[in-house]
Amino acid sequence: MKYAVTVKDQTFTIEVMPDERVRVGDHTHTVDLQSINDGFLYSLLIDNNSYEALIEEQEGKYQVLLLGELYTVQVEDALRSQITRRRRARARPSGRMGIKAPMPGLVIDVPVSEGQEVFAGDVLVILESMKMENEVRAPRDGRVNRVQVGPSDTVEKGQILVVLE
Amino acid sequence: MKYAVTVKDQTFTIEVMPDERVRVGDHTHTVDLQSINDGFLYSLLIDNNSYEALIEEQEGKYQVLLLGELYTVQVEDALRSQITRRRRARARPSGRMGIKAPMPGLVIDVPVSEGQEVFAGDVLVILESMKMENEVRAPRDGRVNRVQVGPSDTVEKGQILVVLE
Amino acid sequence: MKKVLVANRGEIAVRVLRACRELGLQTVAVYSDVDRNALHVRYADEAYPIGPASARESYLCIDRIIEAAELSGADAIHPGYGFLAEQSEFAQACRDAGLIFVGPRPETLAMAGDKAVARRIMREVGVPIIKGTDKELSDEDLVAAAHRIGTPLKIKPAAGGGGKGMRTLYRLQDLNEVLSAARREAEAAFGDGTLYLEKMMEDARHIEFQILADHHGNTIHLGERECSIQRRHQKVIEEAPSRAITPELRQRMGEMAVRVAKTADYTNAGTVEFLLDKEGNFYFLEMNCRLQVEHPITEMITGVDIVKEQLRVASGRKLRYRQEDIQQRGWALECRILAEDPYDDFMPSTGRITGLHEPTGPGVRVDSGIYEGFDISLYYDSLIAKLAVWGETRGEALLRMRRALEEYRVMGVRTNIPFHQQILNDTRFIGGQIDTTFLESGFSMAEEDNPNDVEVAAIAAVLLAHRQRQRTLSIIKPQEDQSQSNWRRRGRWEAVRR
Amino acid sequence: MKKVLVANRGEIAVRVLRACRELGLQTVAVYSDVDRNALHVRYADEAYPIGPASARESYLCIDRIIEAAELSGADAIHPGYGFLAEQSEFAQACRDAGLIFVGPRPETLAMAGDKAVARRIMREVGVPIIKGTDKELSDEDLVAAAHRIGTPLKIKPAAGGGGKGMRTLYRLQDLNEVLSAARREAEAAFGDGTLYLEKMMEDARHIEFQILADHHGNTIHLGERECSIQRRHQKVIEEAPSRAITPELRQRMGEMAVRVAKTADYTNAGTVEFLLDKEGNFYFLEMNCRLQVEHPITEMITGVDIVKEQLRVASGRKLRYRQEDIQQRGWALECRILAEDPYDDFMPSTGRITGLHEPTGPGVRVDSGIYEGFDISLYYDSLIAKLAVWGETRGEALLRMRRALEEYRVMGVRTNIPFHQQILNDTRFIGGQIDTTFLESGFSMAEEDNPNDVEVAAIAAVLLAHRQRQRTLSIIKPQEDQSQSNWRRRGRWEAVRR
Repeated sequence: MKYAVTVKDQTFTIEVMPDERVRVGDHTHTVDLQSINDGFLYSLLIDNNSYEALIEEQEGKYQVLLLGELYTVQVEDALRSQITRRRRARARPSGRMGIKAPMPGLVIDVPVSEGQEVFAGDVLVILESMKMENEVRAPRDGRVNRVQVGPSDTVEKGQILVVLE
Repeated sequence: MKYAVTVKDQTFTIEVMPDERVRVGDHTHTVDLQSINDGFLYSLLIDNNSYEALIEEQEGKYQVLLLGELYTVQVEDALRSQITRRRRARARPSGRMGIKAPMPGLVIDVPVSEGQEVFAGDVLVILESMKMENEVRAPRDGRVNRVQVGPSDTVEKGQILVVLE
Repeated sequence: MKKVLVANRGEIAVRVLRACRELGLQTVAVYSDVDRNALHVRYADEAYPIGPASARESYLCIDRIIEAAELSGADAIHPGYGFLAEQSEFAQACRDAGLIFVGPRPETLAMAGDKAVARRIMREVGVPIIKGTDKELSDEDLVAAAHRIGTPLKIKPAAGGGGKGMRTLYRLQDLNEVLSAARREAEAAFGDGTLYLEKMMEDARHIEFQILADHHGNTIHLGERECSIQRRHQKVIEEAPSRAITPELRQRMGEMAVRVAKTADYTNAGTVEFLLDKEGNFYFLEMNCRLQVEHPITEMITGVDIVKEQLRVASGRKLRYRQEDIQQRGWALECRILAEDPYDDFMPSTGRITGLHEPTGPGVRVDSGIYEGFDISLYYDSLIAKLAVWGETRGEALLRMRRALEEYRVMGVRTNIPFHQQILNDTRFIGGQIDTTFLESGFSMAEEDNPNDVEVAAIAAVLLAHRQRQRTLSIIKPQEDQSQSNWRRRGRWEAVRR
Repeated sequence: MKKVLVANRGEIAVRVLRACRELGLQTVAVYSDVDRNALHVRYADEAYPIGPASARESYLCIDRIIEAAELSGADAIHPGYGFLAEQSEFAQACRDAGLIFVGPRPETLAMAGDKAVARRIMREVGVPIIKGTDKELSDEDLVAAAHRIGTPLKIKPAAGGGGKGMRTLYRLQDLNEVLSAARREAEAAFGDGTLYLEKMMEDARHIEFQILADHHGNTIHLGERECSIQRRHQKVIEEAPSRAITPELRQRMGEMAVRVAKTADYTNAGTVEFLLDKEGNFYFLEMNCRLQVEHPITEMITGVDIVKEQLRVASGRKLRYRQEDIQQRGWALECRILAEDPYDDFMPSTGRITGLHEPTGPGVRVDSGIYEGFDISLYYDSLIAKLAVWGETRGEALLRMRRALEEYRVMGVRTNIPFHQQILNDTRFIGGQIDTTFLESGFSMAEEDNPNDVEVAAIAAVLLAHRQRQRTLSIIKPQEDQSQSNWRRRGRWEAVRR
């Protein structure tokens, strides 16, 4: 089974072979990946080198925390990867944009109102979480289309707070 | 719901009431039992006193490890408990007795053979576990009816090694 | 003193409970609704609910805490740090209720607690201070003062501590916005929006001295801590001793710290914070009238259990140490472990701890408020644990800290452990060339990667992806569905149990 | 020295790996088939499989370990304790392969390793020894010697250490049975069935001195450890210093320990064991030519990292300390945490660790070889962790140990933690009135219970039973079945993955 594996701007072609081996480019390695305690923690031996990694899957990508560094790894079937890439190129951001809560928290203030013009960097919402205030700012210029939260609301991470257009 | 609860030679009648309270004798207590991490560990508040207990169920009894002491607790429906007690009184040990492995281990030696007369305290089997030798001895006088293991067998805890008659 | 109520939560509540237990004192915890299963409730002899999750309605409620103390028959209250620790009203309420407050007198808290007033008083007795304001001022007066002092300057809450609510101002035109944000945050965190200004010193180190004082006029210091590694005015890594402090300077600064404490008529444990410039001049910043987050590193190099000494002193005993008994040995470092994502702009991270493996072994101390299965909520501070190490030398301590950080595994929430690892690999940090701007000037999460590690990460991900795909294709599809519905059912069961 | 292979497993392998890492040395683990996921494999930079679970076919296989060292390019081997640590053949094999053996020379091991021979040599240089035999004897000669020495007496394996394979003989008529059992166990544990006899001293304390020696003729001691709390000749609790040792006696015994080491031409870390009688007379027992299980308590009171010093000395460096540099500070205690059931005659307990919460906080050190999810197998020693504490005084250390034991939670296997808790509550132990018969004479797991605790246990059990019954009656019946079959399915999946 061959995969196209992308980490940052590097892409590897990795073949997973049936007998606990992988081929990366011209090199073949003996590998052994063991789950520790059925969690996100894995012990990985590659040719007798011992590594430990926390691996989480998020939106189809793998977040690999290894030796204090976080790698975002995308794994695709080697054949399909080209098609996917083409499809992705077609997708474009629309004019309307939902501003999401970057963390769970309590809304302290929403210093904008619907219809208001805002500029990139303007504060849209002030969220309190873990006793710290955090300002959610406009990522680009635009107009506030909808304000979906108000002071003292509790919001989840990823919840849409304000819609810009 | 009333229960007859036996710890060592003491029996309590405990009523579990629907509103997080229990009545023990004449006293009513507010209680709150919370499982910690879905394991055997429980946090228990009794009238604001905080306890932590490891509770394991074994053969219908509860092993409660509390403040460094192990309590074996038997819980019975208060009505049924009398019947059970009567029934238990009727049960008697039969003449034949299976000697069980007190722990998992490797059989090092079985210094008795079938048909042999043994006395209480005689060594029946020598088991090695965690690098220590452990002697399994006859709990009473008798004759070896069957030897079910031999040297270098691996045995599980509770497995019958030798049958006495 | 027989029974102590700990008016706090998290790692510091656990720290204080441990000290009480080791002194044979009975312990009482208080908890908000979301903290029923928190470690401090589990470790205490008794536990009393004091309200909903919001700290304003629980851990900041003086009445409820005093009530819990009375219900339990506690005769003393230890406030930990944060929450009510430095509120003179709380110390006064304890006194009124006949309870020992494990901390300074209410009068001391009232004086030292207003950092602006404290600046004035210290200046008057000859303690050097930084240019700034030293009394409560209206926004208008603050604006005028800011123009007089000039940028860059620091805007600080008078009632603050722990770096909360501090802001740095580089451009005077941002002043109004920054003032109102700082006031709001100070109000939220300390219930007091008073602010003061201080000229920002560049290239300076944050050096603080640990003080112990009894009710018999004895005041000593336990040497310094270096806390220059700060992010958004929050200390991130602390060490003791400091590379910048010679024995001669230690003696001078220590004497000044003792003078500050005596001027404030200080009792119990406290900390005097200074800024130290490159020329060896030092300036009083503020007095922290409580146990400090980073007290463990002082304990590790002096052998003094500061929390136990707090309890002894509060019960009226004399200090067990004279100044000359305090001997430093070796070097200690502390990393604050925070539930925040260093790869996503240090956003707070909440959720259930699904896996936890804390480092242990020689020279390692963990003060933790969490356990596997505990839920990190958004209601409280993101500090979930403190990792401290001791070594014979700074070099040994650094290497040991790296080793311990490598062993640390927290699953379920993101932590700043990788951030610590990168700081500990920074050559300036290793060389001890640090000041309070260290993290803001020229330090960032590494972009450069070891090519071998990139390949390892790729192999790890591909093996997991391959395994998941195999599972989906064959046997395991039904299993996964099952386990999900199982979760849902467990959720329902939890709801029923409550 | 750049890369070190650790020829061991469990907590001691982890301990050595940590020291290597803190010195910047690369590390190599070796593992048997059941140890693929063990902590030492996870913590090492490299890991090599060396055979099946049985130690005889893996951790005791000199060839396989040397081969792993060669494959990995390691230039040194640290043997830990147990397994091959004191086998001169192994040290010789390392030397032949051009590898540094982190321990004494093979010649020293050959001499000191035969405890009977060592007794004779030490007697000859004026070291006091206990009446007994001092060379290899046939069973016949041993029987004759036993009659000459008289009971009670100890039967010890000449190649032994750590109390393994020792027996006490009270009646001469049991001699044959005990001899053959002791020989078999010695053979199994050390690959050598040679035995020797020693008159048993009653009311004596087990006192041992930690030695460090370099290749430049420098030999020092780090003071004593008191290891009198033993069960079946296995140390259970150790402390340092000993209440029985005055500074004057410490100096005399320390000098004698250094003489023993010098007589044996000793290098690296080692321990000289003595028995100390009530009159202050002491007798050489044996020399342990390796890192000792209980080395952490010496590290805690002296600040010396013994394992790092072992590695430095082995690489040819001079000792970093002179005798006068060694200063003791405070008191340390260690409890050995064993996977055995104190409520079932200390039967070994095996299985998966389903939950683990290790104590932390001030003055607490845990050296652990386990983690949540790890399987404790029957193949190796039952020592799963060591809990050590430090206090300014013995009293503080005792109270801290109690506190730490209360916090310790191990689920899935039974441990001897309750046994430790009861020893720490024993008034004789608290008073320091201990000797090597402490656990055998008059100490037993408590039968008396606090009536309140009995009621709490009853309430805990009834609440759980009630909850289970409610669940069975209503919603949860299908859930339970589900979760069981889920487990079974997971078992199958595990099988597929391999």
